[in-house]
Amino acid sequence: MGKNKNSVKENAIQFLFKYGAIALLIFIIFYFSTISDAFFTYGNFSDILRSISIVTLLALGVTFTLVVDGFDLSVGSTMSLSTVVSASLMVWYDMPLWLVLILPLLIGVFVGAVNSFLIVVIGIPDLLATLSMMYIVAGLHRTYTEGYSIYNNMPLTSGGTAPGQLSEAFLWIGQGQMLGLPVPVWIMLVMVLASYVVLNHTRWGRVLYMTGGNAEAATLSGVSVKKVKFTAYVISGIFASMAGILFTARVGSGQIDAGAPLMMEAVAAVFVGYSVLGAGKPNALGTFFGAAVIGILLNGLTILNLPYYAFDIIKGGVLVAALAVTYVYAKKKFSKA
Amino acid sequence: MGKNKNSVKENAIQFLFKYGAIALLIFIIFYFSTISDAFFTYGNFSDILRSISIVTLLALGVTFTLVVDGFDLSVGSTMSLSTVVSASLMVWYDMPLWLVLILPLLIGVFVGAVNSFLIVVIGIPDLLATLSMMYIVAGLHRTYTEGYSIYNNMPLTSGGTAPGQLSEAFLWIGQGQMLGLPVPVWIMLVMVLASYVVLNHTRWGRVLYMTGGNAEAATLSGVSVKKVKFTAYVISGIFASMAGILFTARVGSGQIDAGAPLMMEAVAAVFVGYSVLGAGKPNALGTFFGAAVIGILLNGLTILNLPYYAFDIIKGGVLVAALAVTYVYAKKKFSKA
Amino acid sequence: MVEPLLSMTAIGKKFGTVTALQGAEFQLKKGEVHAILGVNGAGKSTLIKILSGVYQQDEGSIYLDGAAIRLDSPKAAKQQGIYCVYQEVDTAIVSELTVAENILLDTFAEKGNLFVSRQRINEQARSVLHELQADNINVQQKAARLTLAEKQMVLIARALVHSAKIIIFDEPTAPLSIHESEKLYTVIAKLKAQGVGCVFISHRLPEVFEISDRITVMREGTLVQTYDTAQADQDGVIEAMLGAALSHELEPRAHDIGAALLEVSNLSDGQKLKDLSLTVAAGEVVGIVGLVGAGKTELAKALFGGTPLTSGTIKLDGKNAKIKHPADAIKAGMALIPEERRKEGLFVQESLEANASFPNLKQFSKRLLMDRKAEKRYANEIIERLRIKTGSTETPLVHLSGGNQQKVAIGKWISLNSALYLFDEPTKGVDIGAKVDIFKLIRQLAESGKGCLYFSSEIHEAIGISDRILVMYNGQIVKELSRQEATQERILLYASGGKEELGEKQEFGERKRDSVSI
Amino acid sequence: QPQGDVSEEETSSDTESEASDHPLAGKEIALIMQINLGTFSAQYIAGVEEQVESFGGKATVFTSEGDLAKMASNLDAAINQGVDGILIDHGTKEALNQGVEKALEAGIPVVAFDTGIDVEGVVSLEQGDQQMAEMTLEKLAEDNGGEANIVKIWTAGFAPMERRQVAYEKFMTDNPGIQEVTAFGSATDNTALDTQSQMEAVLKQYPNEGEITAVWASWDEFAKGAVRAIEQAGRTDIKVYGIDMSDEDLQLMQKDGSPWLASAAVDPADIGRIQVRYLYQLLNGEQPEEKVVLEPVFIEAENLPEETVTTDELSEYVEGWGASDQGYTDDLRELEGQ
Ligand SMILES: Nc1ncnc2c1ncn2[C@@H]1O[C@H](COP(=O)(O)OP(=O)(O)OP(=O)(O)O)[C@@H](O)[C@H]1O
Ligand SMILES: Nc1ncnc2c1ncn2[C@@H]1O[C@H](COP(=O)(O)OP(=O)(O)OP(=O)(O)O)[C@@H](O)[C@H]1O
Ligand SMILES: [Mg+2]
Ligand SMILES: [Mg+2]
Repeated sequence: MGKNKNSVKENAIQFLFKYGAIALLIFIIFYFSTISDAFFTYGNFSDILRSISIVTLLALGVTFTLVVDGFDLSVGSTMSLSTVVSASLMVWYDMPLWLVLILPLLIGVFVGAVNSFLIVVIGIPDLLATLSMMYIVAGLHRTYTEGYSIYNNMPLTSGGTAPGQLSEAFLWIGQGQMLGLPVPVWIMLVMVLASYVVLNHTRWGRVLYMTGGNAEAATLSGVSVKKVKFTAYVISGIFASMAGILFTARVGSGQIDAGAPLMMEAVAAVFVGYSVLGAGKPNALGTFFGAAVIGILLNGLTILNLPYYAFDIIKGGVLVAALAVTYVYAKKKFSKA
Repeated sequence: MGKNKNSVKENAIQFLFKYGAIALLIFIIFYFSTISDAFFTYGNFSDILRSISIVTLLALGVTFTLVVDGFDLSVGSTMSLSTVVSASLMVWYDMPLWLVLILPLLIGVFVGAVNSFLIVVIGIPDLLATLSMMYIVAGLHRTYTEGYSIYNNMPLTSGGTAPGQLSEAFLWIGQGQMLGLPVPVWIMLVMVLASYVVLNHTRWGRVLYMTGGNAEAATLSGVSVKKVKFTAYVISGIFASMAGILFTARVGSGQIDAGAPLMMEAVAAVFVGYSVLGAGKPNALGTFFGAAVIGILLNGLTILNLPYYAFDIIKGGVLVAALAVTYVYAKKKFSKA
Repeated sequence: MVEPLLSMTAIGKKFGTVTALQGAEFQLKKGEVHAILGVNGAGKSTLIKILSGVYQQDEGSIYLDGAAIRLDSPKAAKQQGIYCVYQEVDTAIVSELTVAENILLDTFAEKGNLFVSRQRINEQARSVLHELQADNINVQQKAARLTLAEKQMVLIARALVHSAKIIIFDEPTAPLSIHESEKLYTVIAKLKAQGVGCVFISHRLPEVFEISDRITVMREGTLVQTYDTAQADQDGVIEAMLGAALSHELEPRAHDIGAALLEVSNLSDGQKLKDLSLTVAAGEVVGIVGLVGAGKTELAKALFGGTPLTSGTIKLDGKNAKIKHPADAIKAGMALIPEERRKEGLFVQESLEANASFPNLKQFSKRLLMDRKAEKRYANEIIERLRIKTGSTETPLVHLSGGNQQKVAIGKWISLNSALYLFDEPTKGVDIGAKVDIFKLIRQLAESGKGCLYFSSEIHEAIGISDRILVMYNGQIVKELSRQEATQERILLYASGGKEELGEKQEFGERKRDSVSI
Repeated sequence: QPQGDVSEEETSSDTESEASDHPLAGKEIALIMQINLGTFSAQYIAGVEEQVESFGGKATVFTSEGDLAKMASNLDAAINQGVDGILIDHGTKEALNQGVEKALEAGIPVVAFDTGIDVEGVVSLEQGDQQMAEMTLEKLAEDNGGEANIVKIWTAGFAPMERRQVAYEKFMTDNPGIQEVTAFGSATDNTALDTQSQMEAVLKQYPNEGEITAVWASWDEFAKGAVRAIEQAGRTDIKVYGIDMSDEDLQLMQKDGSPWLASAAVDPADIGRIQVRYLYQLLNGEQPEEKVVLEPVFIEAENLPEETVTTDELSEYVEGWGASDQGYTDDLRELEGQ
């Protein structure tokens, strides 16, 4: 059909698209390994995994909202709020562990619900609604602690010291080991796997992708688009809260504004993940992969002793490369249609 | 036609939409005036205007990209780059004023051009392309200064002190007065007016809005959408550079990362501006108005002695309110279609 | 008589101030194919959207098997066994999902197994497509890669997956070729045999008469009459649809045709279009006719610089024109009224003024500044000239009806005084009154010496308006017919890939396609 | 926070305004800050507020989120509001000189902390940055007998950092036995966590005992990250020496087996209190010296008690902590007594 010349080029692009990201990762790992013996070790990789665990959770939430064709910019603030709330529950109020874990998650649910109210009921576009919520939640979390970070036995503004401290059991979540891997890594892996299964292998996942792909068609097929969007934002809120809890446990205190800088990184991870295995759309494994690429790169660059200020260039470069592959491919793919 | 009951309600909404934002502003001003004598003074208002001048310039750039249905997240980084470049040209290289003003603007043009290359030629969606550029440009500007801020006669990493300093003429741009108003305020007002005239009263403005409204129809009406998008991003880059220059002149040194916190604020200003005078779309006067509302609110809230950590809640709240009015109205308006 | 399977009584529905349905009635028996006919906007789609739960009726009731039912969501309708193939293909296809997932889309929203087995759904999808004799569609590819016709087959397959009581087909054959349509007819026959009630909407009268058992004609949102197909005659049905006997014939052209204006030779775009040559003279209306997917839109866009060419030359007024972008085409004196007006032709959120002045902004600005008064003046001029119904020149176009929108899409080019007009399906989705207005306008343009290219798949309309007809099939011009030679049958034959000798034989074959359908 | 201080503040200021007719009572003080994050800032603000209240005044905090232009605007806004006195925390002289001059013209006294303002009539406070660096580095050398491989965590771009760097360079030339293995550091939005990740990578790079003897962190945010990385890597051979001390840091230092051995710092609350005192001296028409260097305190982990203490109680164990009465004059003591 006279397209043999084209098809070689097309196949190359297709290959690049499907395996390019993975090839890149292998190349990076190989390169750093030749530079430093310390790089390709079990210990270093478990550290890298641990260092990306928080961002990955956040990014999974963003993934869910992107799947339904939304966008959650408020995850960073939500994570900050959950960070200080979980710490304060222990430090200020000496609450039992189960409450310390449940309450922040409920807050995540609440933020997600408000987000979807603004989007679904009021009709504010996703980006703008969650941008506003980003401000509001950030303000709330600072107001809640009056600008303080929260740590064991901190002095209270009302005088006296706080009664509680972060319990060992709680800290184990962020700092412990289990079966040879850090606990946060287990949490991350379980969540990635769960998200993957839900998104790719269950009916719910199809409903989510369907809603994101064509909301009208989903409605006609009997899907309640409002409910689906609501669910996605709530899931995003829950993931952000989990990230916040993990952050508190990892750092051992309730740092203020912990989530803000992680938001963009999470978004970057999701977008890098678009190009994994030719998905071309938000997907859980890709998100994990994106976070890993960025984490490995940063780790390797530190080992290389590259100045920290150059990191952002690399991060941006990887993002552009991943996006370029994805969208050049998408253009090829659909121009024929 | 049996719609008299509805139409009262509808008219109320229409009124709210058209004049709600302005009524809100008047109310806020009135309220703060009753609280403090210091508020409603010429000095205070000229200060407020000066304090919003940089954000407004940035926001005007974002406005142009939103008009063509794009989005520029890289303005903050571009502003940071222009800040350090303009300072370094004077401090490190002792260059004449005209070069100090021209070179950063050229950099703005360049960043805008790269943005539009990624968007128009490669086909990466605006948000993602400019997000990547945000990282890259941020990294570049830090690498350029090796992480240092730039100030008069700073010590150089290569040993010795820098030869130059920020000239008086340059500082006048940011700190001088003219005809009873600070120079940055004049610059801002001129730029707002120019943007308003271009967007609302010229052929070009029409082309920009129509391209944003329906790129496909614009193409088939003989518009080169690529060129239009290119122009919008270049304009955005130029505005960001101007903001950077203004920042340097105002602050008297080339601070690192100056633009990052302003980006979200600029975006917020633009979105609040959507609802001004019933525009329902990005517009120059609205952007100015949005920046002013936020500036006045923050100024007034400090007078009220509201805790600093609560400001973000107010900012987010105003944003939600403005957006809600805009989009509830939009729903009403177009639901009949 | 047995009680009907479905009965809808006194259905009323308003959209804002528009009354879509008023006292509409409809009945369906088990195992019958019941066609609904009516002009554009008669309320057919609205009626069946109420039946499938997309809209809720303002008044009236629906009985299924004698019991009153409420259908307040598509889901509720599906639970009752009512499935629908919607008219607008793209609203129902999720292009990011695979074909198999699209076919089984409805099942995902139902309760049932939580886990989805890719293998199982692929198998299910394959077997349904087999039933439709569409085995060539690969169920694992993304739906985005399908042609329009294939997408339509997928949507039909979606409705067949379930054991339905009622299946509604809303203009399912519009994007299908005759061959594919026939596959659908056999499937409908099978469903009928299984006792499924089928509702069939179409603008193609012959097929309606061929496959339906009963015909319900609607007009202005209400029932006109229900016929037994066997007893009905076409002219009667048409008269019932229109409310008057059809007299759409235009006066024959009276003015002279001038010199060649557009000469296209050997044009290809590397994809659909292959080696096309054609000419248009000043004052001439040339119809380009072909079935959906023949490549008419591509040709129009290619001529207008919307898509790049791989070979071929375009001469305008005897001079070689280099057209790389629509801007070049406009400069060279062309104007395109695109097929999808809302998507490609208009800025629906903007005012009529802004739309009307846009292609020719220079004329409406003094130096750089816009001249609002001139814009308004011009807007009023085209409102008058094209008889556009609108409140003011400042209303956003979304508030205008489709026909009026289409007039604006044409009117916006008039200020340019172009030499050559390309009309791509200008009557699509337009009611009959507006249609006549548009035809008159095209005639006027031709009389004043403009050249017109009229792309359409509505063969009878093309015959009515054109001086000469070119038939397209699969990206090529396969036949040129003069006005005198052109008949529906001949055009249809060439348009569906038939050859001359074969055509002569079949001309008076069993299927009569001589009626005019609107 | 539990029993949040909002209500408390209201009641206390209410009683204040009724109670006193001292000429220095009821002053409105503006605190203009560049960055406002973390416990150090919060403690500093608390110190300012406490001292201002005890003088019968009211403090307003203007925050700038690190944005110098906003800081300059805030300074202008404070002047416009006609406050009685202005405190400045960080910022640069280039950005603030103009506003400070305007304030002085308007007769509003200004006291600056770590700003480098050189306008006549302004009292400038400065931590003894060089001294703090020297204290910790000397302790480091002493603990290791003058031989050590150290990691430096430092970043450019802040005046105090650069003063600390001066001392560091001098120390390195004076102590040839001390080798810098590697240096890194970045002030990000999430400094402690980023430092932690980077430190983990460094530890991976130098996995053997002895390759790194100690970490010198030029800022407590760096120290926090380094300490956590070292603890979680289970490395007991590496010690941390830091500068600055917030309450939170103190908790980390007191932990069993904490690698954080020593820090030099000025009590953040003290800085706030002292700054306020100098402002009131100016308000009172006194002429204090224009450059005030705050005496740093050296804190060693070994001096800390078994049970955890907070910075409030630190004065009991560390000499000179929280007890500074720098800046007091008789008039001020009298005012405070009211
Ligand atoms: N969502 C809607 N909002 C407003 N008006 C509508 C809406 N849907 C349909 N209408 C109007 O209702 C009337 C009936 O439309 P409907 O789509 O049912 O016509 P139809 O008979 O299916 O026409 P066609 O042959 O073009 O498909 C038209 O006047 C149309 O403009
Ligand atoms: N091979 C194809 N793949 C996907 N979509 C197609 C294909 N061919 C046609 N279409 C779609 O069908 C529509 C009409 O196609 P095309 O322009 O080829 O035909 P046409 O002769 O103009 O038909 P008509 O104007 O009657 O719809 C277009 O919207 C196009 O996107
Ligand atoms: Mg219809
Ligand atoms: Mg077409």
